[in-house]
Amino acid sequence: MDRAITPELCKCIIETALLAASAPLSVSALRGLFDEDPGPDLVRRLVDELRADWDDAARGVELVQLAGGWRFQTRPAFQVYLDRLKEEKPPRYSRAVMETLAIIAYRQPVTRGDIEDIRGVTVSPGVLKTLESRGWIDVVGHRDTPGRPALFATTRRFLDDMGLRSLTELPALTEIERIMDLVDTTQIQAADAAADQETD
Amino acid sequence: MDRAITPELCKCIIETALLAASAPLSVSALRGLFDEDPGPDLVRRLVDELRADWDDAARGVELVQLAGGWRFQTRPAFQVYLDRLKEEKPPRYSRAVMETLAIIAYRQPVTRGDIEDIRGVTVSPGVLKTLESRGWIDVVGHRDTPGRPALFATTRRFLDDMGLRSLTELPALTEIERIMDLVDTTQIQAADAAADQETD
Amino acid sequence: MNLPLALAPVEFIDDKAAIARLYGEPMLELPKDLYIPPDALQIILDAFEGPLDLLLYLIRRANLDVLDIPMAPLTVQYLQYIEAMRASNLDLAADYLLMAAMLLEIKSRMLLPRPAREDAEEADPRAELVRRLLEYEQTKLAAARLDSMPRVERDFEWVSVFVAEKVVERLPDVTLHDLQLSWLRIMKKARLNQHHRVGREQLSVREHMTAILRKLDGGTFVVFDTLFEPDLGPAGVVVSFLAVLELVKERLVDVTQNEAFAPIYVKLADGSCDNA
Repeated sequence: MDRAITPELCKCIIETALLAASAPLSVSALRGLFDEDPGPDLVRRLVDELRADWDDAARGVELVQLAGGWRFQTRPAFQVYLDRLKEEKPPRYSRAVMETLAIIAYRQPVTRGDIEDIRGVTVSPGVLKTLESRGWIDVVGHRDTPGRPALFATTRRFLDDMGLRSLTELPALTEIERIMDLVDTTQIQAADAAADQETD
Repeated sequence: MDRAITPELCKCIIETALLAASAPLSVSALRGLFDEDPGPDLVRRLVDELRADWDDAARGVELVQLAGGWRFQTRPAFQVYLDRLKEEKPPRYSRAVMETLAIIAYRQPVTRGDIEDIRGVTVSPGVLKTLESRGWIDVVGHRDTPGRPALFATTRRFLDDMGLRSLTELPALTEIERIMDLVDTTQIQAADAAADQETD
Repeated sequence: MNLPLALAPVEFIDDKAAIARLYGEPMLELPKDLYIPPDALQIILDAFEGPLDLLLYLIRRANLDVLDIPMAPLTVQYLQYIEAMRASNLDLAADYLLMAAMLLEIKSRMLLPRPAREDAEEADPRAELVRRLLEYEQTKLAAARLDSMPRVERDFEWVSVFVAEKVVERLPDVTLHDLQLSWLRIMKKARLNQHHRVGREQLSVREHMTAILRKLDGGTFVVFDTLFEPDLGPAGVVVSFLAVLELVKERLVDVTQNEAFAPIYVKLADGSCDNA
């Protein structure tokens, strides 16, 4: 039956699989739909066509590429309506949770000690548990120091849930980073000079 | 924003909600999407239009009405493709089942005793039951010998499933015997090894 | 004057509140008679993520340059907050006290006279604090941006339509090739054992034997002629006839004729159809 498959049917099958999937599907996973592999180029072309088709139809759902592959998701503009069907609101995370997540995302892999150093406060176990149970972080190893502390990193699920294809798509740490580079050199010297004046 | 909602947008919102929902949505639930209730008649009409739209587009997904409301679901014809996304390996019949099937196919009608004579081992009832429940063999009579053993033969269904019009299209025995010496024995050994791993 | 109670960490103080200027930047009035209701203090404490956050707030509120922190007024400010919190018997995290100690240490180091040349390379005592403050501020901003990014369940939903599955057991696929291999295996074994001679047989005769047995399935007498399908042509009829003979030979069917030229009837051998 598969033998006489047309690109049209092929596209229809891919669309169906993407609509039904409960996780993003990679191109290679999509190739596995068929008895006879249509090859990566055809699948990639058809997925691109699908994305364009759905965009053109101005639907409330779009096909997006994420770290784990392709997935259909609703457009944010429609959330106001969808929220009305929800019985409970999605969790809002505290600043402690979001800051811990940011540290892990940008500086991974990090230990709990690293996080505490940056935030200047102890990290409650609940914070890490919250992020772990959401599937956004996990332990990727242990640092070879006394106590062998666990090293945390973000997961692919984190990228998928944030609509990212890779960590490089995280918003850049621009301005402050630039200042930080200067801190070690000229600025510190300037500060030195200023400090000398202050100590009168 | 909701106030100036057009029926077109209304339909788009309903479609989005139905695609994102994890359970069937009733007409009254769909009315809850909107700040200002569009009323049951309009919602019902739009859902009907949506169903027709998706049917016309000949997609692999259809909008169906269930007791609990409306739900998008994949068409059964696409299950064969979606099944391939599942990780599980296709099941295989044990060597005993395959050899018994071959004997019945080529030597029918045969009794269990015949099969045992040819295979040189006793045939467990489970083996014949497997083939019977698959609808590939059945009892076509009884041999007039002590015990009146049942005579097994292959069914119409067997031919259909194997893509044969008649038993004469089975690879001929004489041909098999001729090629038997040609077939590199490694192939058989490989098949033997694979079959040995399976249980029946 | 009391501390402003409407504390928001990003809030900046306006110039009017400044009592002095340091390096051209406005300085805050230092609170004298400090009274803050305990519940308000709790709110203040909750509003900050820790000593770094509090320090950063004090610096930003006073519009001070992070890279050139006036240690003396900042330390005073910080200590006053801490004192107010301690006076209210609030459970103050050790992190806040640790930071107070650190600020005092930096301040005292900066007061020490420094030899002119030798320690030109010695770092500013504030350098580590500055680094930590900037790093924390960066983290704060990154967290805010991360939080503002569209996120599943809050800003969008996954689409995952129901998969209509017929609840069928997945059955093994068998190909003709599998069948052939199985047969080859049997024959190979048979050859090795030399127990059984697997002869060549006309397959179509066997097929017709099965077909005839099926026709007789009901157990009743069937007219002999109806067992033959003229459509099959002469060869087919002959094969069907051979099949009947074979069935008779194997005593699978009974053939009866009451008298010469009377219709011939065929019936499954007695009892054959019991379980069929």
